[in-house]
Amino acid sequence: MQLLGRWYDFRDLGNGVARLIEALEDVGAPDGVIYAVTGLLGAVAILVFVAIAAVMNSWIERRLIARIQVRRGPNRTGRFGLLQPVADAIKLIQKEALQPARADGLVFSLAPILIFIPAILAFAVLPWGEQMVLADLNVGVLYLLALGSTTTIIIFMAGYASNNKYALLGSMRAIAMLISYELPMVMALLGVVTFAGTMQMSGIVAFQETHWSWLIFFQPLAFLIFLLGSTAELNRTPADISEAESEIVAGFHIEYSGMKFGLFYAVELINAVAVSGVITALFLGGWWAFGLEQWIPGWLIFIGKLYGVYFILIWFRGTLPRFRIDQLMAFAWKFLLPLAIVNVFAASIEVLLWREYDLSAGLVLPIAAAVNLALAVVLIAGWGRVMGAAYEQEPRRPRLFSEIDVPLPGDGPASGPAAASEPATA
Amino acid sequence: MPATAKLSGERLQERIDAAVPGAIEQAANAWVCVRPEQLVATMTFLRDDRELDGRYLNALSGVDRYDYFEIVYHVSSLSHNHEMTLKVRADHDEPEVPSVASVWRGAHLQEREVYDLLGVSFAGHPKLARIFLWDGFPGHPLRKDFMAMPGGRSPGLRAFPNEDEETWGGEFRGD
Amino acid sequence: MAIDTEPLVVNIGPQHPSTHGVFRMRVTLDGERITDAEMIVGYLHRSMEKLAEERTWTQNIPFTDRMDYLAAMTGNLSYCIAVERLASIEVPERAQYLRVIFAELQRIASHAMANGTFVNDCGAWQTPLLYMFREREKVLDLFEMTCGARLTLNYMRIGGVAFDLPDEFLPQLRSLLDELPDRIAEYEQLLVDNEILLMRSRGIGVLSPEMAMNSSMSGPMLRGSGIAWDVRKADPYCVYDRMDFDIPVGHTGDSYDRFRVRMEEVRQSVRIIEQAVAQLPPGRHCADVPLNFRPPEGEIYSRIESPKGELGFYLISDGGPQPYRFHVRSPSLINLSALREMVVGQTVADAIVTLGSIDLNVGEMDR
Amino acid sequence: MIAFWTLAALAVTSAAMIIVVRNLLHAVLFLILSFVGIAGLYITMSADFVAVAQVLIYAGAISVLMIFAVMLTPRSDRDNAGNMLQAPALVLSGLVITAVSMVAVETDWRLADRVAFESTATEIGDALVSPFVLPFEIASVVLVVAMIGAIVLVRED
Repeated sequence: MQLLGRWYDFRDLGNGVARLIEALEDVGAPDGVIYAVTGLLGAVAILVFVAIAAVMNSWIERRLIARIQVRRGPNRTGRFGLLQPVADAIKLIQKEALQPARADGLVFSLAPILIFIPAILAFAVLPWGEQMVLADLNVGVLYLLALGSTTTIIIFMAGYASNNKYALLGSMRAIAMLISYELPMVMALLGVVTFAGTMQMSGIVAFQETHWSWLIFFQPLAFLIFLLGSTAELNRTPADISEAESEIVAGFHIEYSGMKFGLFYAVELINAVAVSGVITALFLGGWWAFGLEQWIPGWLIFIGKLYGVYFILIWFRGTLPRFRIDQLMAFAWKFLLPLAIVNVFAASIEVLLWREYDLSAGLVLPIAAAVNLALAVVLIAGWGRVMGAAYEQEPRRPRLFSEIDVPLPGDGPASGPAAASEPATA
Repeated sequence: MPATAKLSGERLQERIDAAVPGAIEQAANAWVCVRPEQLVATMTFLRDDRELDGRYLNALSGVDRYDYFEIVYHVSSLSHNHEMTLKVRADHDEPEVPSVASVWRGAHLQEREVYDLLGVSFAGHPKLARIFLWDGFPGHPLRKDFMAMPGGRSPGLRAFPNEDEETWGGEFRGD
Repeated sequence: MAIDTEPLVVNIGPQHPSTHGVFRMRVTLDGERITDAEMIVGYLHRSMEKLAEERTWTQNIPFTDRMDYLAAMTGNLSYCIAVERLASIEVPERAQYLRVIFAELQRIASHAMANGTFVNDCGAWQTPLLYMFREREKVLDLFEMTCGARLTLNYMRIGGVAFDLPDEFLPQLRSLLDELPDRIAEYEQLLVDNEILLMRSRGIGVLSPEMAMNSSMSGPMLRGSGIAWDVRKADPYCVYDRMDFDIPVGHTGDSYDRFRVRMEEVRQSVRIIEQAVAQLPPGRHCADVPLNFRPPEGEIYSRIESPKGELGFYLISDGGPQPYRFHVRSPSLINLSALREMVVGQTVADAIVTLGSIDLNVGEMDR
Repeated sequence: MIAFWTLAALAVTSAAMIIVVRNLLHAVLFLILSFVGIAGLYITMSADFVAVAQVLIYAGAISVLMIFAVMLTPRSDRDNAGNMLQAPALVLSGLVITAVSMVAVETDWRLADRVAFESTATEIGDALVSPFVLPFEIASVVLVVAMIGAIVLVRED
């Protein structure tokens, strides 16, 4: 495999761009042109991927959920129903874009457009391959969090402008949820950043490559917290309370129809991909996979892992019921946040010991991984027991009576244990 | 296995008369008719009495009897597994009976239903409004004169088509 | 220092994914908490009680299909039993057994629907509903095989049932009965200890036994509140007195208890069907009842245990070809009596769960 | 340079719109736009950490707080109606403008002659815990006190 470093080395498309920059420099193009050309090239590549992902993911998600739900899913348009997203898009474009009479017109129309911006911007810092980062920001992790928080404002815009009570409820829920989930997620990522010693996405991947391990092994608790927090940020079950179809119908986008709704729907899918990508890069080694990237292009590994995480999100959606809003808040504040803080402390101490005493990574990291795993198990189990609800103790299985038995008032509680036969199975 | 016993009207009258004298207007074999003035007192007694134990109101139905309206209460005791039928009559022109929603929460919606469909108003009901039909619907559909036709006739058939005495009971559905 | 907020009046329904039809609940909210709730029904009112007064006793059977369209069999059954009691018609033994089999099959289908939608209301995105539909579908296949219809069955007749069983019915029923206990066990494994489901439904929509009885609750609502009452045991109709089965009773009267009671009732229904199939006698499936049949003058209140609760018919005959009065005691409507007490103080999400656990059917509620 | 003028125009215009629009929620949205514009200005100064923190904290968190505040006010008060505070506000803003412009005019602005920081985040981190550790800790304590105070104020009992 002596492809490395050639422009046609498909294992790392960044090489081609590097060659292009060299060629441009040889021609004597000014810096601005080189910057613009490479930037545009990367942006177009990402947009193409995002567009394809947004279209295909609706098919993937529907098919997978259908499998989970003992159905078949879309299978009529095209082979395996692959053209279903196209048909959906055509239908949505054709539909009339209704606008409620007393909606806040401009804000109402702007929201579905604006919501695209943070969704797509998030892709800029994802490390697709060794040299394939469009904007390798020093503060990549923080940048992602900042984008996540702006999405909520746009959701609020949509909900408020619709002039609909369900939409308003949904958007207020979204905001309340953001405030709650931002903190544990930041704390969880702080642990990762402490370990990696950088906030640069490519730096974090490089750290995992150098130490021959994924960060999920060092930070299992942070991974779980971030995964659960991202379901809240993505409005997916079990935390889809801002859409909550069975309660507030569709939440903030209840009044949107036609392609405006289509945009929200597409953004939902894109966001899921973006978050999966972030989890992949931060916890699962990004494009690096224990040497496998020597044979398989790094970006394919990345996309593979990304869809692995995405599958977990779909699986959540297919199986879990929804939290109530106060339960979701309590979960964030009383469960995730303390755990995240403890996790940051543990990570800091480990890193401090490592750096201060200049211990060898081969010694520290396995111990840290073991300690953190034990910590995660103990904390989750212990804290779960402390915070566990009272109903845990209550009997769940109905009592079985062979005869009717209704006592008169004052004759004691219905049914002594003698009358009730014990259930046959546990 | 015991089926639900039906308390006879005489037995009910005996029991109720002892507690609420003069409440019973008429006692038949299967039911008693209560005077409207003492309806709530009777029903409260019925509910709280340990022997009758009418804590469960099965159904509350209204019937248009042309001359008067009849509200029928099917009350039962889940503990003793018996059933009682009580009736109260209301005047046809200005039908009003006391509400028993204070005695049984379950009467609330059923009284609204009777009010809506028969036009019997229940004095003391916490929220007497139409339930199925919209406000301003003309008339009360379950009244027998709701679809009155010229000549005092009402729709529907009074006898089967081509029916005569010979075929009555003679034409069977075979299997 | 309490913050004064504007009360928000929200209409849940009539067009809402979780109102199971066109039920409408107008709730007043303080933030997410419900301070007042009012139910508005009647969107599906077809005035069946009036229509029934214009049709003969036999012609009224299809109306009972269209009341609780998710449990048409029990609607048929209740009406036919009422008329038979009114006219003292003797029903052949085989018909009695067939009625028990079909009523219990209908209970399985209806409870599958109820539990599926309940978990759906808890936010599990369609998955349990579709699993439960799989079982319901098999029951409906059996119905279709027997009477040609799947939803509005019109199978019961005054004096028996319309058709005898087709030959392939019993083997298919056998296979369904064999797999159902496994399926129920599977669902229980998936759902009953699910932490989120417990959080969502434990302590939600609590109905005390006194309140349940005072509000004329029936069926799983009453049993979920801890009252061991079942019309099949208390006032046996058909051949239920020959069946051995248990009444599942809940502990606290919350939504979760009602869910579990329904789950357990499916298991008991399987038991009943097993016994009924084993005891099924040969013979005629319908008594000879003339088409131009007139019950004697009189009145009757007759009830059965439908999947939703006590489905009663109060029939008055004036000796004519059609009922003088045809009143339905519909459990779906009366089970809502305590709705306000159950939802006030909860959040919107809880109200939806509570509503889901009541298992109302608008067709039966509005008639 | 183009970026600077565009972003400056964006920030200033949206800041002006905050004052102009009647709908308080629109004002909040313009405020967010202004914050984003300022964040863009930070980027032109190579202060990427500050820029991202600006978006995260101001555009993300502070504005959410404001939205909550606006949504919790009764609807009738939810516009920029004129009130008796106009005159003092005018005086105050006049003073602020004077002060800021004086600083701007008087200061001897020099162009930074060194290149951008390699990684501003580490520099800021180091600065916060070594030379500025006392102000940093004091700020944290003040914030905690404010938080506890707020909780005590809104407690029901």
